[in-house]
Amino acid sequence: MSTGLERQQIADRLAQEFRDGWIVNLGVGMPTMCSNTPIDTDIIYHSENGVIGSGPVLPDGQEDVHLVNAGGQNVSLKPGAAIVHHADSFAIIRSGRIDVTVLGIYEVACNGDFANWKVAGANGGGIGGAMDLAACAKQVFVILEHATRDGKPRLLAQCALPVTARGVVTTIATNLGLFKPMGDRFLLREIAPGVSVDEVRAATGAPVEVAVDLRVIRTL
Amino acid sequence: MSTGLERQQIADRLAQEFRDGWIVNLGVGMPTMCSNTPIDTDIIYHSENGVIGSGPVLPDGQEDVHLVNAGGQNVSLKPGAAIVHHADSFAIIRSGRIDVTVLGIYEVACNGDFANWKVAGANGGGIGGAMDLAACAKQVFVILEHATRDGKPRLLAQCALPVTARGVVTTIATNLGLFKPMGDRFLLREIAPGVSVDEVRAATGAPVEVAVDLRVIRTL
Amino acid sequence: MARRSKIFDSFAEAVADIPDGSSIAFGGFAYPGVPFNLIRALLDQGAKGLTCITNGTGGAAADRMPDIGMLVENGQVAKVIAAFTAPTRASDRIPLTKFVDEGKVVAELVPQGTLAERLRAAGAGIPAFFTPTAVGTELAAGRETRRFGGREYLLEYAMPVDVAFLRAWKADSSGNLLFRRSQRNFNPIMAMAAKLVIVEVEEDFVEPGAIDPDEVHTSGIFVQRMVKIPPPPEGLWPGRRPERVLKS
Amino acid sequence: MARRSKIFDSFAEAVADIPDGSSIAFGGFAYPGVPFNLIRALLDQGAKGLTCITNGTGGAAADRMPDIGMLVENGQVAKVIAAFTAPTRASDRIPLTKFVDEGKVVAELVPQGTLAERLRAAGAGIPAFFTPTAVGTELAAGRETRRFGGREYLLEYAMPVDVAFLRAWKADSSGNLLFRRSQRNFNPIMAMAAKLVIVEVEEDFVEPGAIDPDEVHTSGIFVQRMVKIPPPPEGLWPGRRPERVLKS
Repeated sequence: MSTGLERQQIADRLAQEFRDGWIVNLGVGMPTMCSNTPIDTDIIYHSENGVIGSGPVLPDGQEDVHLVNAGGQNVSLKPGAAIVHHADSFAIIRSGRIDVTVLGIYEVACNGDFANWKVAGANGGGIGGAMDLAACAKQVFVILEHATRDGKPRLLAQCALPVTARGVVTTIATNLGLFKPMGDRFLLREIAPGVSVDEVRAATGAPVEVAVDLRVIRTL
Repeated sequence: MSTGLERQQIADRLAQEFRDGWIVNLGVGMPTMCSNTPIDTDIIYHSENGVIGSGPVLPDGQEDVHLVNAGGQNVSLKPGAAIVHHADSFAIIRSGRIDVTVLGIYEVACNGDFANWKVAGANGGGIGGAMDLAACAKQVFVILEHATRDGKPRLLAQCALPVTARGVVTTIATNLGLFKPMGDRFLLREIAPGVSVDEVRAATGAPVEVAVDLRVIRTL
Repeated sequence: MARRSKIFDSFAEAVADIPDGSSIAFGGFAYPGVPFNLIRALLDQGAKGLTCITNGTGGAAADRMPDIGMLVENGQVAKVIAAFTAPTRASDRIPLTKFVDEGKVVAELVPQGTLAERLRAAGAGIPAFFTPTAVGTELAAGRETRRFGGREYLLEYAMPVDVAFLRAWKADSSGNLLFRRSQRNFNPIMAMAAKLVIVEVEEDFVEPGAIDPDEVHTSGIFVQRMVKIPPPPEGLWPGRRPERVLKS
Repeated sequence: MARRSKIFDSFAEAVADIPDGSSIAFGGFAYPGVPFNLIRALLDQGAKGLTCITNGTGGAAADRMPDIGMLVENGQVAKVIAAFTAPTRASDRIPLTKFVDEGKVVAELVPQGTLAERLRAAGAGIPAFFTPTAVGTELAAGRETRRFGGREYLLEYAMPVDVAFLRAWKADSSGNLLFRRSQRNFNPIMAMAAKLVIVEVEEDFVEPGAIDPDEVHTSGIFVQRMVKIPPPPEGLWPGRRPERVLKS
């Protein structure tokens, strides 16, 4: 369907941005795929339901039925894990202790705004912990398909949908490349193999600046 | 020195006001003597440092060196006790779950104000948990010697010292009797054995109304 | 004098006197810690005009356990306060949507951390607080904000509730609770926020003193009623292997 | 990549780089949970112009362990924020009094519950909140109050700190902490409020995984430095029977 990277490859590229010792919160969906990436950094995964230090998702038959991550998957715990209640879990989030949150989103603007909780025309929405994470994490990474199913751009000059937080996104990973919001444009830091800069520009709803040291994403 | 009840007898009388199932917080000093009173009610003692369900003070040589009450005494725990941290301990206090707090104080006024944290001319004071308890407990009982060492009344028309909280005191126990603040006067509910109403009036700095069913305090 | 036992024989008995118009907080995140048995009892009990406080209302999954969505479908709910009032995937459908669209149920959408903190504030005697969450969004439109240290914050209010329904792992007869792993989630703070706390408990009750005071997650002073969950099929056990829940 | 160990060999090393002007929160209520060894190390280290956040400053008792009052006497303290800034008995004397009277140290008196909540707020990303405590008293004079539900509340601000000194019972090498009995007190919330958390630990360190995740009181994500307390007389052990502390 889409050109460029597969979903797991997008997550792989983003996971390589994680630095040793970081506390990382992964949202539901594509973000959790970042935990599948083999990286040699020592990451502490936090999930909004109060799990500090979760490990891989367990296979069927080996689940701990009392333990899920933010996406409801039966995860494991790494040695040194700790459990807290919901108010303490969001105390960790709001006090700025999450080094990065990775969120799956609907759209992102070059001013760093993004939207992921309410679709057009909906009566209500699904915020979950995204607004707290977006407002308070040290960095907000977003991961998404570059275009909607009917080919409309999701990297925009301004968000059309109600925003989750303003001006917070620091890194964007899509099937076409790795981007940074620069205010009035997106900076294309890395490009997916087999994709041209023109293709990226055509698929993006705001100006795209190409990094002087533009590299091709190395897939794992 | 003083007429009327001994200190333990004042505490004994107050402890008989406790009702079955109450959560009771005892302040430092005379209030803790309430826990020595043999009563057949099932009380849960809370202390501000996060101990829910403490039992009697342990004798020398049997102390648990990790466990003290608000007065720094080495207490025991009753079965069903639980420990919380300081923020949760005061969450219990501020949310109105303490049925009664018993506080040792400097002076009390017939409007229910009382003072127990700052002496005249002092630069600073010792509030501890008293302001939280006074503002938030369902009832505030105070226990004190009826007069100062140089014979001045401590039950007053208005507090002279900086108050701890306003209009909160419901019951007052002194060596001369059991009182209730009534706004512009104190109601004398019970009187200490061997003390006359005239003596009470002479020692009190506000009008004293005598209860129609005035009783003599029965000492244990 | 012995006080009345906190241990009730049935879920029906434990929820019998919940009046119409009550506000009820439901513990749980995904399925751990969700009081399925109490929800089922409340469906049978039939109280109406309820305000339900919950992370989500459920009903998107195929294998459906008793959930808030069923209370909605049963005509028992006037208002829902939740972090999810519509599905996140456009392709999902949840029962709540139809009732909100038809104006039969009011839905208040609250960010999850704000929901947790509002419950915690209610249980901590804090009537209001400021949070950075939701500033600059539609949820903050027209509401009071204030700057502290150069950053803008939104004023939020405590959310006291009449009743909390919890699910715990172990309990002693005085009401001290242990939650296992992510079962803890909202349960302890909902216990703090509620006037009446009713708990379904997975393991057999133990005597007071059997749980180390240092390990208690929710003190018995917050808990009024508890019911032991019977084995399946009579009792509701989430996940695939309740036998492991019982033994772990 | 292995990160630097959180376990330090000495108290001196653990406090060596604390700069002049730091704000430091000291755990403890009465003697349980007081970081006596870290306080002694800070007396030796000599940092000046400190702001000390503590329940009380000590110094009233005859058998004196290292306390905040000694830091005051040592000329290291600019400000004290505490629930006790003067003795409650007129007959007691505390070292702080003289320095406050002479204008050498500023003392901010805060009700104990407000102190706890301000620390908790700092650790929870809440810049300010309302509390009923101290309304109508000298401490509220001239300050912002507001009515909610017919009652008056006082606005209070978060109290973030640079450093927290804690004393814990047990710890694993990743920094997960257990406190025993009333040793817990302010320690967990000071850990949340601080940028740098230094802990003196009574028992030998255990491996990550040796403490049940459900029983952890303070997660290792809050803890940067830990030192094992040596046996007496080298290490400071409060109370009469440290041998029971080690065994219990």
